[in-house]
Amino acid sequence: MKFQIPIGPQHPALKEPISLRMTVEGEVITDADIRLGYNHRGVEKVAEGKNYIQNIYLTERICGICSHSHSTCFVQGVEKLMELEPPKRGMYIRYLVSELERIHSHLLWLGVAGHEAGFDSFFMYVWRDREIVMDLLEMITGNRVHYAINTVGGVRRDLDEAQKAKILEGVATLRKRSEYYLDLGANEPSFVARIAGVGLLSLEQVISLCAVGPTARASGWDRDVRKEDPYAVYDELDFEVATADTCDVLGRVVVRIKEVLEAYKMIEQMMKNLPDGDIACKAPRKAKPGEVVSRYEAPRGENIHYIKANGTDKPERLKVRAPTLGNYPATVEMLKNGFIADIPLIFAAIDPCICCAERAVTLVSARTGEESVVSTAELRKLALARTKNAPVKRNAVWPL
Amino acid sequence: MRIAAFLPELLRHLFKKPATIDYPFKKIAVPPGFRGTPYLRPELCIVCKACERDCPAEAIEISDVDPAEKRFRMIIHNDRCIHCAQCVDSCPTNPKAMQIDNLHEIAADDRHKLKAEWIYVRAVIKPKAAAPAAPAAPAAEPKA
Amino acid sequence: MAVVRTFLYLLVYPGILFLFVYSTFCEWYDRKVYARLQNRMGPTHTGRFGILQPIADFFKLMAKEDVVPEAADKGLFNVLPAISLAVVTTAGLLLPVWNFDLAGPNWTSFSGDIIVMLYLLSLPTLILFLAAWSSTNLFSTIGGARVLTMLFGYEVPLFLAVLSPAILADSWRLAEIAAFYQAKPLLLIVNIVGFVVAVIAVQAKLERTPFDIPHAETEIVGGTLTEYSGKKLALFRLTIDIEMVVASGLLAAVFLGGFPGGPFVGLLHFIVKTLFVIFLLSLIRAMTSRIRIDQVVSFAWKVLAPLAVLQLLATILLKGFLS
Amino acid sequence: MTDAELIDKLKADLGDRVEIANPARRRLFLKVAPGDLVAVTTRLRDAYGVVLLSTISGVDLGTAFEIIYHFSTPEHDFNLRTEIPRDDPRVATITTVIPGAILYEREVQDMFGIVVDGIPDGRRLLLSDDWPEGQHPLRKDWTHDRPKEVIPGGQS
Repeated sequence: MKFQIPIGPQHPALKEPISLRMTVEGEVITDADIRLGYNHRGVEKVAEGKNYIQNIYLTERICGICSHSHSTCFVQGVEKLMELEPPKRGMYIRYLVSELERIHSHLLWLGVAGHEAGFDSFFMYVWRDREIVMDLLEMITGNRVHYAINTVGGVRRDLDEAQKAKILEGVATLRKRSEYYLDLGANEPSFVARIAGVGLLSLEQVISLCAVGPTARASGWDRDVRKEDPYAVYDELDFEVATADTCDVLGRVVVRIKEVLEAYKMIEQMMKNLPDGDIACKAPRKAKPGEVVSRYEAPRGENIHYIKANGTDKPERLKVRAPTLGNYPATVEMLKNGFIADIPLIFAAIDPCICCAERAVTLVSARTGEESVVSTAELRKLALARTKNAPVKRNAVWPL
Repeated sequence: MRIAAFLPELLRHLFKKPATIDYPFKKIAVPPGFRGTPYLRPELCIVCKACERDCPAEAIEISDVDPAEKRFRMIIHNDRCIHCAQCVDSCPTNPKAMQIDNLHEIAADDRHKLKAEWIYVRAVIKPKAAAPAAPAAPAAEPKA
Repeated sequence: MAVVRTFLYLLVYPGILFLFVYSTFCEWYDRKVYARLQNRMGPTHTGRFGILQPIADFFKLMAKEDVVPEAADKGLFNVLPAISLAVVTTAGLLLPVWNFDLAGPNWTSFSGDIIVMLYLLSLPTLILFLAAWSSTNLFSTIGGARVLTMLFGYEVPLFLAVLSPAILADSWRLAEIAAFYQAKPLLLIVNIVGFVVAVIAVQAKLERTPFDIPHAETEIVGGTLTEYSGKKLALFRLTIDIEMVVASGLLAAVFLGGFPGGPFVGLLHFIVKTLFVIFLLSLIRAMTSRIRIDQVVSFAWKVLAPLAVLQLLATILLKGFLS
Repeated sequence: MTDAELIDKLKADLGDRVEIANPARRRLFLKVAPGDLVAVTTRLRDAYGVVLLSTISGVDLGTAFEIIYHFSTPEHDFNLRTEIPRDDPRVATITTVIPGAILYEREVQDMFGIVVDGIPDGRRLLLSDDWPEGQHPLRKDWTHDRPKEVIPGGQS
């Protein structure tokens, strides 16, 4: 029997709206299609009407999980446009937050992968330990999700000795736990049965479909912006690019845990070599006309911001590419010939951040801007009227 | 692969204290420096509008009430506020007129109830010698 | 008088009321154990330690709007929850806690009641399939197909595992099997493999992780129960709770030496032993991740079924040796 | 290979089909005519290992659209730029060379109303189904006025 099943726009496996349309025969997927556009906020258009300071916070809100990555990518570009030389201590703190964010993002993903596989205990334990890094971030920056620590020319908050000690202590605990999860993830039979050999993506496919980040690295494509284009502090740090060659979801789990372990190493180095001095330099409000391409290795892969300045305090054009968008074509390939049961795992394995990928289109107009309270009865009436006008469409086709 | 690889970890935690807390009844303190809700100290505000200009969410609104008396009104739209504290950074006075506290449980059933409003007379910048503690003008009480 | 007694038997103890209270307690216990294994708190607020939470959930669902999809087979869709509840409650009556009188077989304890019990415990699965199929939802349909596929996997190992102690005891009556093992407790050790197989099969029957494939929420939304809401969903959930109690009662009767000691001590035995079995079920649930449907079937036939056959062989050999 | 060496090599190889700028270390901006786009991309892929397309940016210059293809190799970032007239915005697809470009080309189609010739799957990517035809949000002449906030009860 051949039929199409819709995954999304609203589905328990998806934390954000996206639509995956699967054509399945029995339990096997024969074709997959992805449809975006449920989460558009028009960030690129809005950015053209805001000044550089405001845009830091705007870009931060492109993503909730890797918020620091977008704002750092933007700020890096703006600093180049303004020809600023931010002080070293500020840079260390900025990229310290980057690495902490990478840890938090990967642990979050690890928990979600467990949850998608129905391994809820794993999910609970990983997320419990993720609290440690969340608390560290809250302590350093003043908030748990949107850190708002970047400013043009440096960072906004300094670190003191007590905080440094706490970071090192937290990292030591987390390292122990991460090693345990690496061991567990590779040894619990029911979990391994679910993730090994699932969602295969060969190296040739990675290259032709331009996949990025851990998805690509799990297929042996060892590219990492931090290594190949070492921005700011990364050329002073000693780390390795984590790769795996199993090309499946298991490989992606292993790559992410290895990256987390590398991040602990980097944080310890940064804490040891934290220079003294200022944390920020004074920045002008306007940037000279010019253009810059800023790249940043976010937890999910390469972020790229293209900023064009026109001499005012607002950018002429800000183009944002979030890594998830780059992984969608690869996802479609991975889904083909999989089982229905593998959909959430394969899709989750790219660590999709849907609102990241869809940042950039329309301003959702709130029609009149007026708010009114509708009673339940009225709502029901409206819903009934709506159903009557649009009778049940059998075998409805996807409107595309 | 090991059968029941997770078992020791699970049993170890069976009688341990839970990691979660009973939230609305027990709370954990936020760390110092937490960015909560912004508020104004009207006795210090010189109405330079730097905060209004830099606010990414357009949550600060300053308008004239009575130009002759130099009376102004500031509304902080907490329903729009994104708690970035850029207004505090942008504020040029010393001590800062814009402040942020660590209140974070500010939910309300109507977003219009979240607006905070101050009507005040513009402060006059005093020479550096004068102590900043003395309020520059009689301040109006916050109405919100 | 007999009529009143029968009614009390059906409605109060051990009928619907007792099973309702005890099964909600078991759900609370399961949730609490599961939460504590995960270092969480579990339900805390409704009643002391949240003990009334499942009852509160039940009544909340009863009060919710009940939606019947337009394309569904309405008759079947509406009546199935009640039938499944009736079936498992009937199965509950057959447990040898309240029919411990060995000498007097009656309508709730007769030779062959173990077979009836197993049959009654298979029915909810079929009803779940029918419910899924009658709701015509795509996700339900996939869930229904999965329910049946899984049924073929675990049913045979369960039957083999549960029947081998009966063969050793040389009886098809639960009370007599229990009495046999109470007399010779050492023989329980022989059935340990069967017990393990049966616990895993019951886990699959109750559709709990790692066998929660028919309603795997991250794959097929609500699976079999996607379209159910309100009262019908409440009844289905109650069914699953009672099924858990009855199935663990069955395992306790067959593998853990039954419930000796008359009405009160026997009940105590029942509670302790079922809670033990439920603890094992919770542990399995916390320990594993959901596996795929093809993996379930191959696991059932490649691991569970051979183990069950091994158990059967061992039992038969032992029986020949003993006699 | 340093930037200068690479530029010399590219100049010798591609001749005057490209204008090369090098505003920062590792960053190369190559400007080509729209007609040469596919040929240059193919050449870059085959001879220089330029396979990772990061994204495609469009910029509305007022009289023309500028399309920038951001590629990267482990040593260099190639930004291939082409300009097409605003009144007839057509550009050839590069999905024949880089299959992963498909989503970015669809995005450019949505946002700027640029027609990508030969795109294998030209459906809308980001705009909603009921979005009116001919409206392209990232064009500079497309503006959106936010409705003023109205508070029930009248006070503001």
